[in-house]
Amino acid sequence: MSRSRGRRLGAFVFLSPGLTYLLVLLLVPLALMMSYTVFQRGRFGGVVYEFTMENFARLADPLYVGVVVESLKIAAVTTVIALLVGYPTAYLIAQLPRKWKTIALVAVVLPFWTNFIIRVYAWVILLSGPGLINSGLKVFGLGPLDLLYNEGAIVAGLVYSYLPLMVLPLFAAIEKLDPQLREASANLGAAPLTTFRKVTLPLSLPGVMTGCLFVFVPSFGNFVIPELLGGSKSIMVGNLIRQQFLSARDWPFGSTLALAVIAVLIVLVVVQAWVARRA
Amino acid sequence: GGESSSGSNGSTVAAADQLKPNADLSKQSLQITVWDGYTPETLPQKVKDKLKVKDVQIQLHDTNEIAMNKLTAPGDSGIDVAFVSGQYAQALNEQGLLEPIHPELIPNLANLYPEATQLSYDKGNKYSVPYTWGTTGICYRTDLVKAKPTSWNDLLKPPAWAEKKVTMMTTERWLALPALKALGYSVNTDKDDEIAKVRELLMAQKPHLLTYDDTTFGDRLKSGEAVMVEAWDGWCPTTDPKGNIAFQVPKEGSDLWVDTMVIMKSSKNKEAAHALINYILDPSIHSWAAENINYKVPNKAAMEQVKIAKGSLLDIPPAKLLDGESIIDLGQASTKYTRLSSDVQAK
Amino acid sequence: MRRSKLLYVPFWATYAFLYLPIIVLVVMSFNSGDSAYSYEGFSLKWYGELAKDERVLDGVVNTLIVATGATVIATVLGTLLAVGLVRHTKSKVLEAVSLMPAVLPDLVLAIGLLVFYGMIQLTLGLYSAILAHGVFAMAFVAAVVRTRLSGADTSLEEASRDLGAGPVATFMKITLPQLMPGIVAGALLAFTLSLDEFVIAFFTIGNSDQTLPIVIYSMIRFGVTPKINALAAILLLVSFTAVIAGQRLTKIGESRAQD
Amino acid sequence: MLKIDGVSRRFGEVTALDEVSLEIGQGEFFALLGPSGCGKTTLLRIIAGFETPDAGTVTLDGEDLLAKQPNRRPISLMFQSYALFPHMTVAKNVAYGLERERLPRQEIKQRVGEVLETVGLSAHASRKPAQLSGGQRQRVALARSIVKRPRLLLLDEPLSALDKKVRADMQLELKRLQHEVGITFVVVTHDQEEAMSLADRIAVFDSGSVRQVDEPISLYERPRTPFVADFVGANNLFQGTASGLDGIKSAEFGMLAGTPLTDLEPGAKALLAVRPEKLVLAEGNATRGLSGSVLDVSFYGGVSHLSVDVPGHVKPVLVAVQGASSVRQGAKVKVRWEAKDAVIMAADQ
Amino acid sequence: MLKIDGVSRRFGEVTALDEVSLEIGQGEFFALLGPSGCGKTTLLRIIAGFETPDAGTVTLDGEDLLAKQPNRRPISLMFQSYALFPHMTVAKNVAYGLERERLPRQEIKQRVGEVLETVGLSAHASRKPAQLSGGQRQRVALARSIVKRPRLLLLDEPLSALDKKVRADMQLELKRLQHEVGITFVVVTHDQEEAMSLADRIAVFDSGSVRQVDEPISLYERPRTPFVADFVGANNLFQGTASGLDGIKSAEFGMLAGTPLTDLEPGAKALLAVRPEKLVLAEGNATRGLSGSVLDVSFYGGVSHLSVDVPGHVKPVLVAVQGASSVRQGAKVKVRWEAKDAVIMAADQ
Ligand SMILES: Nc1ncnc2c1ncn2[C@@H]1O[C@H](COP(=O)(O)OP(=O)(O)OP(=O)(O)O)[C@@H](O)[C@H]1O
Ligand SMILES: Nc1ncnc2c1ncn2[C@@H]1O[C@H](COP(=O)(O)OP(=O)(O)OP(=O)(O)O)[C@@H](O)[C@H]1O
Ligand SMILES: NCCCCNCCCN
Ligand SMILES: [Mg+2]
Ligand SMILES: [Mg+2]
Repeated sequence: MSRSRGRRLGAFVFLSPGLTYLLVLLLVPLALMMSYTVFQRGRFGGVVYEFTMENFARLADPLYVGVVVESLKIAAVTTVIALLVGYPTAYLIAQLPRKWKTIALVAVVLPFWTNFIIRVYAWVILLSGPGLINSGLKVFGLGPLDLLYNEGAIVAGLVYSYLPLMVLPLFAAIEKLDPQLREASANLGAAPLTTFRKVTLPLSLPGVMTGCLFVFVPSFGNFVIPELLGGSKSIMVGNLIRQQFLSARDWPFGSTLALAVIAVLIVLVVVQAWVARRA
Repeated sequence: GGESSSGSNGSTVAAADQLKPNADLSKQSLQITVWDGYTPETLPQKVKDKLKVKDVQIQLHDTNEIAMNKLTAPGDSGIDVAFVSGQYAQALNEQGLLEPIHPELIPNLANLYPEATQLSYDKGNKYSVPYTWGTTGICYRTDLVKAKPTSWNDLLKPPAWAEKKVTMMTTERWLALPALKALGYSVNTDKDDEIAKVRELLMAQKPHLLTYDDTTFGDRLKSGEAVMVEAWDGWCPTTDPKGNIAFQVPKEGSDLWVDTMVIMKSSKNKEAAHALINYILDPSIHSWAAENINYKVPNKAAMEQVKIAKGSLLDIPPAKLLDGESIIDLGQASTKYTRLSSDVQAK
Repeated sequence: MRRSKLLYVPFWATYAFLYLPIIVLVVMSFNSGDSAYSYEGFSLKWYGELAKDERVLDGVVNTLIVATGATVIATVLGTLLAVGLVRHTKSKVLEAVSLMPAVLPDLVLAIGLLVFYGMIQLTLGLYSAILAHGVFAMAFVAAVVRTRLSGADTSLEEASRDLGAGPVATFMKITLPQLMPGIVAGALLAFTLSLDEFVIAFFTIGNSDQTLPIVIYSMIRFGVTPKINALAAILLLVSFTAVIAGQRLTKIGESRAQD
Repeated sequence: MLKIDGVSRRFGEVTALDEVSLEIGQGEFFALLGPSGCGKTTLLRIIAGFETPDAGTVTLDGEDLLAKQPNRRPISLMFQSYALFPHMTVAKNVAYGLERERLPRQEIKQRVGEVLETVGLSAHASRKPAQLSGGQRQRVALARSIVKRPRLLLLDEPLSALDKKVRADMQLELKRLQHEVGITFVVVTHDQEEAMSLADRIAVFDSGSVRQVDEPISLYERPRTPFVADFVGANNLFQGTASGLDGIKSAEFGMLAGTPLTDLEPGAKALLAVRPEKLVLAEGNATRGLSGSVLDVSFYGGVSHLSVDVPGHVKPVLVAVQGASSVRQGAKVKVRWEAKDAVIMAADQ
Repeated sequence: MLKIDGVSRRFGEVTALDEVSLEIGQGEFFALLGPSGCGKTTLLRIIAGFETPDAGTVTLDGEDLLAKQPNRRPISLMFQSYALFPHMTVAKNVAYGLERERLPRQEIKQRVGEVLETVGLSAHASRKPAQLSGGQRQRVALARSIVKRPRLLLLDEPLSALDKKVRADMQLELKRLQHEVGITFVVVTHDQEEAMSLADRIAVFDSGSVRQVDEPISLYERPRTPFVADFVGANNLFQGTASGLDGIKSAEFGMLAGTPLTDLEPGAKALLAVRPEKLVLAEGNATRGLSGSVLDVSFYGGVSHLSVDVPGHVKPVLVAVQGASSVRQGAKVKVRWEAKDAVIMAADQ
């Protein structure tokens, strides 16, 4: 029937441009990379096209498993903090009058139009031994505190770097909520926090999920911040992959690690989709 | 090292005759990849004027490693001349990616110190030409150390006054270097038991470190955040006006690092590439690095033009430098060092 | 309904958190010393240094071209993709593919594209980097727009169809405006991410083209100098001005449209 | 003109429409009446093209409607929930359909101005829907669908949020559109007076099925089923068994006078329905009629409704009298009616 | 109990409420009546706490309401647009308010079950709002606000989407809540019969101001202003000048009989209002009354409305008669009324 023909045409028009693009520029390159997982590193780098499953066996190395677990932990903590900080912000931006809305939104990303590495260094300046915060504390005869080169600093840096990735999807989700629903909730006796928990949050859950994914994924794979703010004293999965590609020039094992990361993330995405659908 | 030179000999012979000394350079243009600030900013213009090549483009890379991935990927990277450290030049050559150097096209090779033709990763400069060289040691604050560091162990087992005021380099081979030397091993060892010992030392050191760092240790010394760091000689800010920073090569010995120039086999502008290297080896050009960025250059004629202060970093004679052991690519065994650094740095 | 004043605390705290490091880096750009680390005194010399550096200017231009190109591609294709995924398919596989670039380690995508471009013997240039950035940027736009779309009321689109608008007119006049906050948020994200991206750009851009991050990363081998801070400060100033000017212009446009 | 044939639509367990067949003529004003949730909106949405029926066909002038995209059907639907475009002003909302027809700007402007005048919203032309009251929104929705002057107008409770005055004006306007422009109307309304006074014919729905299609007066005076008798207007229903042409036999009251609309087997279960306004109230000591006592008197502006408790009858009997009633609560009365004023039908099984 | 004093609210140019003052007693059933857009919803939203008035005070039992957060007010508001929680089932929506009071689960379950039974949605308890028809949604909204049994219940057009039967049931339920539970009601409705039959008192609004507050019968029979006379029910209005206690002097018809409700200067502009059902229709050759001809007869289920063209009077005169009328269109008739059935008031300036 024509309705379903129309629907198929719609599916074609909407889906094919993006999917074609992704097929060519994502799936093909990715397939190339993934084909390396069954080959060997050349003696001096490069790839020797001899089949092996050894790369997968190497994944079981407790060193790598440990780093993955640690990375999951750090990424999770980062995500939770970014959510706690980002939600009220996104919420308030969504309530602002229209002309302020755009300004507030752009103001969230504007610091990020400088440069990642410079921003991270700014944190070094803030947190380091002779840095700004410790200088401030010194005036009051306190400190110095060991603020830098620990996991706390990594988390702070990650939250800072990826906060916009939390705020923007949250904004998009919260902005569409009908304010009357909050009014109805208040009217039925719900305190603001209850209204939030029972109405606003569940209805903005898709945004929460997207934001969490956006923060979790790059945090999990980050390598610059563990180096600069963590002092390379605890590294994350991103560092591992980077070391394999850059230091070891071991594309096969680097690709295998990447495949493992993708697998972990896909599991998380599936769980997220499942939770979102239940909500 | 023996194996690697046989590999390079093979490729040297293969392509020896194809270049024309009188090729028309105005039909060639050059793509160079180099670290930022490592060559004079005016170089492209000067090369264009002097060699009459069509165009010169500089691409910047931030580390050897990232440049390597671009240079080793399948297909033509489009790069004609690359600046990479010695062992990376070796690895590129082992993969058959480098054009053998045609000495006849680089008369200025004669300017090099004789020592500079005896570098273990490439004896006889068959595929690489050294640009700068130096060593690794301890850079420290003369006013903040209680005792002048003389041994790698001063860094590896920091005394109480240096607690959390010490940094080590993070790049794997240099991460291992102090421990290897302190234990009396070769920097190029591939023995598992030796690497295990190194791991132990580094693990024990980790809690006492401020951080791993191979870019900003100079700043840390200046600000007093660190008092003693592992450093490449050229990056130790001994020229700081306050004059309280010094460099020491520990008594156990160290390495000899060399940053080199190589020509890619895929280059379509090989005559121009040779002409470029020849031009850089001109003393008036090559001395720029020593005069401006405090790097020793392996160019006798160039160094003779430079005013060298007694006891300064530039004041290390080539013979002394060659006491240092050149780091070479270990082939399959080099991944052991990658794992070592992952292991040490993981929580 | 009156909003709790308490909510403003995390709101302003967030902005303080976002801008504190920015203030620091602007202050350090006026450092007379050569360290971005310890302030030694006021000087404008780094701005002078910056002005002399052509590579930086080229880098800024290239970065803007790449980010704009990638954002345009990502916004158009990502929005279509989001609508397609929500309205026209139930396929979980397609959904996963659309998210894939966001979860892919950048080095893997970068090297994969480098190898792929090599295979098809594509000469690298700005456009190859734009195409590459389009990949991950699209994933972000699609995800944000999908967020916006999920659970959205379809009766507006029905009303539009009913009033005689075809699918295209309905999409342009009704669906798009409804999605606009999501599209704007997604485009902002895409632009911001592309602006700052280093690894993928490094591997997929032509040798003679460099984006600002490539220039900056190569410069910081010796650590950040105030020169880079000066650059950041100028970038900020320009962005702020552009945003405020843009805001003024749209306001004027709107008030015109009202008449 | 519009022919609906055997249309069914199920939502999971719920059967919203169950083999509905209707024929609506050119220029007719057709009303759908039925309890909440009986499938009226679903039927309109199928005609407009936003639901696909599970079975059945819909044709417009013999042409298969279901094969057409919604935007190609010469039909306007006014949504029960309005579905106003929140990002457009009132004027833009109303102009939307005309702009799709690529009419000249000037004409659009003029027609929008006229229809806004008609619905009394000229002053609100440049407001956004969020800045309007409920009734104002409903009028925008109405204006938006009538301004197109489609061949077929489907209105889903178009006037439910309007006060009596505005509603009367709107009703006049709809009638005008029907007569002057010749538009065919299908209107859902729960307001029976509205249906009665506007519609040429009314279909009464229940639980997804059509129960009766008739002209207003026939529907009111000659309901065919107990459901219709009970649903349309107020009615007093008495149970009994069929007994010839002039009444039913009731267990409690003996013979009750009435007129059967269909043939009934004598002795079959039957129902007698009589309208409150057909009842005559007499003094308690009158000779004829059912005896009872007045339970309650309420005044509905213009008419008074009395409920009379008649012993033996379950529900109180409703009586309507013109003006304020002089009978007081508690009074003993007799209630009676003429055989021609009561209808007799088969009881539901 | 509820005291509203001098409350005003402006939206930009629009004055939605203009110094409104009202007092509503404990347990009273108070209705707000007024044309679309006159400020009814705005007033309810102020009482519930979702708008802040620009001026004026609102107190509940002497306590300042405006100072309280909406969730601390013992008030339930049923929103005109329902505002159902889309992510919750019907049962969850209804239970929401009770859960906020931390009632025991068992009690919540029971009360939700009861109220769903009352509104006839027991079978729909586990559906989401999107799966309901318009009228079903409205009933969920109603159930959600009445289940809390608040001290004050604000209902914004609570029954507008319901058919007559369900509406009657709901009206009974509201009355029961008023009497048995003692809840105070403020109900917005555009259905005058509903207001008349349910309310203890009615406030008539126009353009943000209260025009008259009165009991239903007084309001109907003794409107104080032309607006109220015209707005509440149908009315026939005649212009003239005040002239003593028994009528007005009309330019066209001479003396017209009527009763002034207030003192009027003789000769002042006055208006006489008489209800359609108070009019008596006589043969065209009768001695008394205004002569005219029947323009149109329409049957509104139970009552017939006739419009009679009376030369000299601008609008046709409306006459209501019980049952189907025997008078035909075009017939010559006389229209008259008793002095006691017509009210006289000052004309608007
Ligand atoms: N947010 C707003 N901005 C501007 N004007 C508004 C806004 N909300 C309401 N109004 C205007 O205020 C007036 C009163 O609105 P309100 O909703 O109180 O009317 P109402 O009496 O409830 O009408 P209805 O019976 O149509 O629902 C209307 O003219 C309306 O257009
Ligand atoms: N999407 C849906 N999923 C499940 N049931 C639905 C859905 N839409 C409608 N229904 C059910 O179908 C029946 C018919 O709904 P419809 O909206 O047609 O009723 P209606 O006659 O318009 O009622 P109202 O007068 O209350 O608007 C109702 O019982 C309703 O609950
Ligand atoms: N730019 C000078 C580099 C000196 C040291 N070279 C070794 C680099 C190791 N990453
Ligand atoms: Mg409906
Ligand atoms: Mg209202």
